[in-house]
Amino acid sequence: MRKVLAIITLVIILLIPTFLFDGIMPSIGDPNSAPNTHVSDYYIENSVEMTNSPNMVTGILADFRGFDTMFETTVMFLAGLGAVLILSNRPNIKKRFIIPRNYIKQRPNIGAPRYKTINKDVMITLFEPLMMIYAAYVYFHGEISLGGGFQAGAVLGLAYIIDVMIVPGRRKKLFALDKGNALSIGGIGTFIYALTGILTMTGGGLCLEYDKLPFGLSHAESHSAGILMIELGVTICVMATIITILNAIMGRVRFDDDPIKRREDA
Amino acid sequence: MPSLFLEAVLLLILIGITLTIIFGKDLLTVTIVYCSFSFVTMFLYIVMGAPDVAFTEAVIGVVSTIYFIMTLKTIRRHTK
Amino acid sequence: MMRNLPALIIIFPLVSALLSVFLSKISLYLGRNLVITSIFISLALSIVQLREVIINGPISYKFGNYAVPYGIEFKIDTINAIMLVMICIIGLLTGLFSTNFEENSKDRIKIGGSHALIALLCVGMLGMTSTGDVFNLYVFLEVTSLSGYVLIALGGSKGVVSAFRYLLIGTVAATFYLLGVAMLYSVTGTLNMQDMHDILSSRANDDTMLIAMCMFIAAFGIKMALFPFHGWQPSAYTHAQTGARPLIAGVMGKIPAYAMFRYLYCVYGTEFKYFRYFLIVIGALSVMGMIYGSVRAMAQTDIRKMLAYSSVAQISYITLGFAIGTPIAIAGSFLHMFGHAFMKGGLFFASGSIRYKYGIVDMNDFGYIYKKMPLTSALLSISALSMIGIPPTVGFFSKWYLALGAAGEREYIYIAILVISSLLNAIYFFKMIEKIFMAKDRDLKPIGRDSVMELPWTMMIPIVISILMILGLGLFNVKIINILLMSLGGIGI
Amino acid sequence: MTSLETFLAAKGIYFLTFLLLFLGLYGMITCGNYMKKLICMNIMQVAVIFIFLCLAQKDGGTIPVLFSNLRNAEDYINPLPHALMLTAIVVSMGTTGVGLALLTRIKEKYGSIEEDEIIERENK
Repeated sequence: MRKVLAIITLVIILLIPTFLFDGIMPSIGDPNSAPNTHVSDYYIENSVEMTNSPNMVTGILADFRGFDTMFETTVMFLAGLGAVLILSNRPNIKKRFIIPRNYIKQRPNIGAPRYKTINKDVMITLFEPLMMIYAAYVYFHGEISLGGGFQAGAVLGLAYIIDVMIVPGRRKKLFALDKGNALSIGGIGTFIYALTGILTMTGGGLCLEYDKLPFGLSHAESHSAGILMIELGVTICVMATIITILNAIMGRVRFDDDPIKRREDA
Repeated sequence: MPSLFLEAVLLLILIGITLTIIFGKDLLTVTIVYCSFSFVTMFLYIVMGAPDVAFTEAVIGVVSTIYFIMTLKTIRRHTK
Repeated sequence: MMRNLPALIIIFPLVSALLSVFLSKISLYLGRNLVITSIFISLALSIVQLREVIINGPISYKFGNYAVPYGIEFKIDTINAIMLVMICIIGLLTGLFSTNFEENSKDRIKIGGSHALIALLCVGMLGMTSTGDVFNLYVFLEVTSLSGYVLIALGGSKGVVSAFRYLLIGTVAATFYLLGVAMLYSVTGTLNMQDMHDILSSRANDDTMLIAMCMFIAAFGIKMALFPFHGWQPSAYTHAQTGARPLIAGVMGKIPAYAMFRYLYCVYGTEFKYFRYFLIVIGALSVMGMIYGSVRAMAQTDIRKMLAYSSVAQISYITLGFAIGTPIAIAGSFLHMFGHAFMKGGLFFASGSIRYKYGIVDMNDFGYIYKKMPLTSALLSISALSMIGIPPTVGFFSKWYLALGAAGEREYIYIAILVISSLLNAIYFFKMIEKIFMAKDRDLKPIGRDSVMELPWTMMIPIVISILMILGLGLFNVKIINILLMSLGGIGI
Repeated sequence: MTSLETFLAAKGIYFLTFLLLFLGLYGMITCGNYMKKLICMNIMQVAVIFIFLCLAQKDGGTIPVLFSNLRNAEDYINPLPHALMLTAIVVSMGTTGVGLALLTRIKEKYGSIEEDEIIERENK
């Protein structure tokens, strides 16, 4: 029964795109289609002068539609907060349907890893600074070429993940963040973004109107300063959120080489 | 525009990957195949002329694959 | 300050929510108190803004001072100004109410974090209400839904499963919404609602608009739990976190309804070729939802589940008003929106208080509760009477205006369904009232917490204000309808 | 332009993209495993991103980063959908994170992430 239903659904789903969505979208690559003319032309012709950012995508993302990005960052913070809160309480061990077995007695002692051809610690110490420098490059260079706050934050988060995951608990960490601290940092990162909006309002402008930043800068400088400020907020928030979600999920995972104490409280 | 052929080919690869994911039984395989899905997606973004989006997708693909594999450690690997 | 009102209303709760976790690390209740204060400030600001809008007409706020189709615009008319006030009041009351459910917990992240979630839910809803940009609406929709998922998941193990199901189906809704936006963008090339309306009315492209509207109805139908899309709703409302349930059940479903109204009447407009068919479809869905929700609610004994199914029926009243399409019916459905926010919020405040004091949720145990908790049972009975539609309360007047509108359009079947649904409401709400006043005394023992009053003051305030608002909205209904009609004329209905 | 290219530009690419989207939807409906449902949800979101990026393409346009010798509107492809889709990608990642956290909790309580087993144990 279930299989028949599944096949019927598959057929319907294959038929929908052929009939329903036939010929309702404009031809791809047509320079005169509606999305390529109305607002797009204005952005291409004016965004570089108005936002002082040669990368038009960053100009739109951080300046014209900066308010969207503020809440995109909030969504990231919210995801971290949600993951931490959901995983902050465990179900009562007696009320579980399948009580997890204690694997300690069954597991043979593996001892030290057998593969010793590559010294992983050296590789890590080589990689991490490079990744961080690259993240800084992506952050500062975001308006000129590709990249921006989000990518920089994600690369920083990845550096942390590599640091934590390859040799867990054996080496002194690059920077240790538990999930509570990481969450606070994420909140502060998004707060920097919101603060930029508040600063422009205290300067007498509308929200996120970078011309009115109260630093006494010229038009081009103030836009660059505003974009850098919000990108800083995005970088911090994204980095902290990636670390938060990782920590929240990793708190529940039992690794093969964990110390015994951590398994028993699970 | 020759890039349309490339787009079509990449989309066909993506559809194949999606079918593998839907009918796969081993969750670890599914996750790794999903990682390759986001890799092909990144190429498709570049072909479509959106390098910014491709950069983001490259980073996100790695991060979400790591999350999926971490979650997989708590979850039984085989599906029904 | 006055210029920036629309942005400030959103930024205050946002900032407090962002700092809440950090401040909770410094002092246990600092973050929580900051959140409640900031929602209070927002409430004050939104009342000022409502006055401003009534006197000076609609406000258009441009972020970054960019001209209209290029930047993001907030558009405030009298309808969403009143809705902002409603969201802030319920948010504030919920913030106060939920302080009682974490007394024993000393987990700092949890205390700061769960209030941050309430503030972020308010932020998302405030943004969805006031924005005039279709993509901005999507971002706020995601903020709302994500905080909703987490608040539902915090209600225990059953809550986790229903939150996961809601997450899956909610993401499908968001994806459909984005697909609809892509279609509209492909024919207009803009994202601003007003600009989109101008271009759509000059450049007819009916097929694309038709399919995009189907997408929007599916998306917002899922989010507001309209009849065939309501599958996630009953278990989610039942198992949500007790403190946050009034906000989730009272307001969260109504904001997508308002967004659908914006799409129907502000973006598409009555001159759209298939407009009448959409009204008929929405009307049919509403009629089915009203009957189905009421019938299912009659079968429940758990008060939370009964209220959740009754929400399916009540949200259909709102969409029924949109489907009738005359100004008086639409104003009536907005009045029902505000009224129902306080009725359903009030019922959940009351059921949460009973659960807080005696730990019970089954209606069969409610015997003699009116002697032990007089104010709470007063709220329960007044909200129940309002749900049925007994005259001095707001429920009667909103149904009255809906029926007036239906009579004006000669849609007599809608009037018949309204009457039938009210009778069904009467059946299950009188069952509840009977259980409160006439069932056997069960000798309930308060669980743990002794207090001089019936309840702590943070729970009394929401209960008293809910009673006052239900009666007040009923007594001043003409004023509110007039304020609503001011803007409906501007939209062009 | 050959006829195949015209076909691809007018219908072919959209057809494949919508197929991907509805395959994702199909997976969400039929897969019994919650993890696979989550992955199919991601696939759906990616398909919508493709549709937006299809709208942004322009014949003869280059990527929207300023080159000093190009100044006209027709020289660059439309940057607006790119900015929108960056936001959409981030949102989808946030949803995935919350979904995985929920999945971990479900596994701890019910000992399984298969839908039928969970429904069976939920009603116990």
